[in-house]
Amino acid sequence: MDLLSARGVHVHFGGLRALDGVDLSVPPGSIYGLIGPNGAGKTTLFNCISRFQPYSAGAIHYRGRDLGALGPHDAMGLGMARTFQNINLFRSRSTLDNILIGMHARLGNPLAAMLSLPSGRRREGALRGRARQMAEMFGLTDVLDQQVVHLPFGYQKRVELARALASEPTLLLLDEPVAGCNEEETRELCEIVRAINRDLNVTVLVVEHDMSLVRAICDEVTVLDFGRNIARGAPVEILNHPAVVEAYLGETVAPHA
Amino acid sequence: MLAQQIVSGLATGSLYALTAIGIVLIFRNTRTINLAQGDFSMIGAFVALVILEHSGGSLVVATLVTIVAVTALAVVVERLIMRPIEGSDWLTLFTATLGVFYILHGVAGWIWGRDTKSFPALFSSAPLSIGGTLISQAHLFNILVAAVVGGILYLFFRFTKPGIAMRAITEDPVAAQLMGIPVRSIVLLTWAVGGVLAAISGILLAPLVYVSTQMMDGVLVKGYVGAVFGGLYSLPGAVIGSLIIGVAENLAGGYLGAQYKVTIAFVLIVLVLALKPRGLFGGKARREI
Amino acid sequence: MLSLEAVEVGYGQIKALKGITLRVSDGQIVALLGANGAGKTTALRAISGLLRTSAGSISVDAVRLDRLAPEEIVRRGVVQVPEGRRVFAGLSVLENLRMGAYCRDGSIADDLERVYRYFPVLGQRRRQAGGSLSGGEQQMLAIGRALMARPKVLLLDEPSLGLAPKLVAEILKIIRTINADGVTVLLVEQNAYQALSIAHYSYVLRVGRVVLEGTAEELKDRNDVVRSYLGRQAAG
Amino acid sequence: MSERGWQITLTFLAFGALLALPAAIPSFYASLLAFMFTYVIAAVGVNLLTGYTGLVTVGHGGFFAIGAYTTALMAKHLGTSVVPGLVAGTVLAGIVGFGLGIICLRLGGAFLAIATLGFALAVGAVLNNWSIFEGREGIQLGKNSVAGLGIKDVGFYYVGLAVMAIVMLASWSIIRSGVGRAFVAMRDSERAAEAMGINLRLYKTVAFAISAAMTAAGGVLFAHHNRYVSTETFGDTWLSVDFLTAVVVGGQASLFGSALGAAFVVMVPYYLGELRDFAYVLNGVALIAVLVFAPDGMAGVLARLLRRVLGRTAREVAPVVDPVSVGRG
Repeated sequence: MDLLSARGVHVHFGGLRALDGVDLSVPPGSIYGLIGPNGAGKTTLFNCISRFQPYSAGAIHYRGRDLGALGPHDAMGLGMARTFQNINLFRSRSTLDNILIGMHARLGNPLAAMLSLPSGRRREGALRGRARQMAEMFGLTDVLDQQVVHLPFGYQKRVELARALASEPTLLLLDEPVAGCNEEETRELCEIVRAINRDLNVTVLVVEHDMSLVRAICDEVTVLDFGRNIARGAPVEILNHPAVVEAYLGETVAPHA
Repeated sequence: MLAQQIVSGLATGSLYALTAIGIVLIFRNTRTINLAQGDFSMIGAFVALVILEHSGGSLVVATLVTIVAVTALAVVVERLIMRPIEGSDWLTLFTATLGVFYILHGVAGWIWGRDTKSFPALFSSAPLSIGGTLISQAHLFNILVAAVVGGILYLFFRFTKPGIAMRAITEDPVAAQLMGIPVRSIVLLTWAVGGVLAAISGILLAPLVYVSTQMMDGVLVKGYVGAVFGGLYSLPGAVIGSLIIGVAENLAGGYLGAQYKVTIAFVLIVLVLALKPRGLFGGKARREI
Repeated sequence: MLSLEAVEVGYGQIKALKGITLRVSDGQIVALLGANGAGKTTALRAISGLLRTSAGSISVDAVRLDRLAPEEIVRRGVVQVPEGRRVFAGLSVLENLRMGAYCRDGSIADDLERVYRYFPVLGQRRRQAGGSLSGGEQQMLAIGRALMARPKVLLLDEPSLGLAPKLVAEILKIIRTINADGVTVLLVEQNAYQALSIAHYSYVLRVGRVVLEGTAEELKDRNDVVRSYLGRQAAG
Repeated sequence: MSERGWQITLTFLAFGALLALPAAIPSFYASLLAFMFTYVIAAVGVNLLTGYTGLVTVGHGGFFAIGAYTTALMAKHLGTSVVPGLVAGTVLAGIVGFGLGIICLRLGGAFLAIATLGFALAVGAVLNNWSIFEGREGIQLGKNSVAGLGIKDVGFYYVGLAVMAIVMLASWSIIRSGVGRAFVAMRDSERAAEAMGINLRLYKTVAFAISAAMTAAGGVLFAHHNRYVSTETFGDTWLSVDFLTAVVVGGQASLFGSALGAAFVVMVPYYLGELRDFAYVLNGVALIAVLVFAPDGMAGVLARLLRRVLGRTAREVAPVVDPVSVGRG
């Protein structure tokens, strides 16, 4: 069974149909790509899945559960975690704090935490230990106590990934993870995403327009254009699919016709 | 009785509207909640009083001098304090106007003292009877002046180049820049218009509430409530909101008792914000504030 | 002539332009192509003075633009039609057009007439609010508004975005007419083939650098263009 | 010693000094300091909401008043003193704060500021017009006592110090916990906070309630300190404005800053006495100066000074060299 499935999802902004009956199914254990040109609706669908965007028709199921009525903060509790398009860290906080906030779902009794009761302190200790492990995994140990806003770009990217994975999700949603990255950073990120998928057994859904990333890591992709599905398949097939090429580069018109 | 309550409510409301319009104008072009808008009026009232009493000037002279003085004050505040921090987050801008609020309160108290002063009544207290309803001349005059000011503003925003540019900046400051509109100068002009409005409302309020450093504290909040009706954005919304507060206040005071008079503003603000957080007349979606 | 010499622009730690050089000769249509995030919009924003450059120079007819305020740049005849059209939704069509002529004194009647000639629909709807127009009409209004400033160089940012194919063709045709009437055009497009169909010369950006340039004929059949968009090996 | 170590040491030293202080100064000054503590407590409450959670309030004078009038009415009608007043005042304000938080949930930024300003105005109006609150006449409170024992200036100083210590300790504990992290997360980015599983509605209302309760505790002490409440003090929005000023001038998101800021807004007018208007001007100038020159407030300035004294630069750790982004400039 699919880990995540969307059927006939519609979203309208005023008269504009951002999503016009989109389907998606992500098998467990895969790295799945959601691609399409600017304005295709991929970010809208992504936001529907992570519950930041309501939809007017259709259904999205995660592990067989209907997400329709849930809020963004519920998604994390179900085992989903996401990153943001242009890095959205808690800028005034340290690396460690960012990762700890990522573990919010495991906070336990908030009252015990707030009042520093013994049970709260024990749990806080455990969370901190785990956060340090996460930091080590992502090579962030040296910058644990630094305010994230002062960190170099590549570090910030990794803090965001570490923060998302801190909740130990089954599904990781990546929104244009290589936006702003150069080719070397893109390669590095590909490595990290593959390691996350393989070693931590996390299913990954990645929204991307950079095809080199998609080709390098995705097992399967779905292509959207004008809010509809236009193709689905393995990356290599998709990139040669005429409808996809046309969606990206426009119709072939004879020059100076 | 009811008609009288409503008319005097409209008169008060139209004074709130002058403040509300000033708040909305400045907010929608600079994202600044101007806490000093009331103080501009307060300073204006003192200036007018000085001219009238000590310099023996006429009302017309006093009005003109006041308008010039308060407009200059608003321009100075923009250039010296607000411009260096333009583009900051709204809390910084807001807190800066809080600073101006303190400074103007302090300076006014320093120069003119803390006692309330009476302002010569502009009209005799004998009410006029219109269709059997007794209406005070001052109330009528206030409504009239507010209506004229509103009309002039309407024409300004509708037909003059700087007026349309102000609206364009509200809609989309970046597109306005790309069209070659000098955004900074227009923002300065916005503050100046805010100053003119404050001067007029100061002179109109002075005979009603006595002149003191605290004279505008209550009015300012009513101005905010009016502005919120228009989502801090729509001028007609702000005017209608201000009139609603004026009338509601008067009716509550008249029929329910004086203690309800001030509370009604809070009830209205809560209702509007809780039901339509973007204002009753705010309408369409806008960029985040 | 508009020229950019080794222009660099950064947003915080991200360098969006890493030294691009391009030239737009008088009377030409030059297309700036590239996938999303390549730096096309950044280049236009830098030309219009919305973004500060950290290195390099931007000039038009040997006058430096890169330290001028946006309104000064408009006065020197470089006017942008921004991405997403950004018409003033609450202003009428006529008011929108008047704002386009903001930095000019004197009569605008002739200019209005010219815009209505290019876009007759704007003349019919001059009293309507800009926000009530359809997407295609808004694009026409955005172009017409920029023309009111009597530009020497018109910068167009993704004029085809979100428009139906038929409208795209119409807009491109008008751009060609405007160019034929003597306005130099720098056209930013994601829709590569369509832009190439009207451009005299093109540059392709990838991650903040110019990776390819040439005439439309030179670029049209090269796999490099496709590759810079899809990241596909030239062999496929 | 680490910077944190220094912070803790200095905090203990400061409290130690405050404990010993009454022995060294006339009781009159002890009383003045106790008065300042009430403002510090209120400012800590405001800072929790505005500084840490990013919800700007211009209405906390209303909660201060709720605390003060709760204890005043209890004293008048039930003959109670400080401690029962503290319990009742904070609980009541917490409930009202929770309610106001719910009303204001959908409001952000400027709209929230106006709504809270309206709240302060409404509280003032109710106090002015409902006869049980006695308007400008005011309500007298009897002699202060704790557990049946009468206390005078110095005794009250210790009561104030104790309450201030408790409120600060509680704030510290909250801020350091996952709940405090959630507050700051909401301030830094609501979207990202939601994506981390933080329930915005719950945490915002809770922040409102806790903050209101803390500020009310200051109000309770204020009433007992003056042994008199009237709308002369509570009838307008000045208290609310003063608290916000204290937080901004002292330093947002800093407990020490709340103390400094409160000291500023209390002591400057006090020492200027007759020149009260000059104090207003100073407040205004301080606000603008902080915005322009030191956005992290007096606490931030002092922290930088401290670091300089300790001979360290702002960044203790060697600068990070990012292998990936070298050459990005």
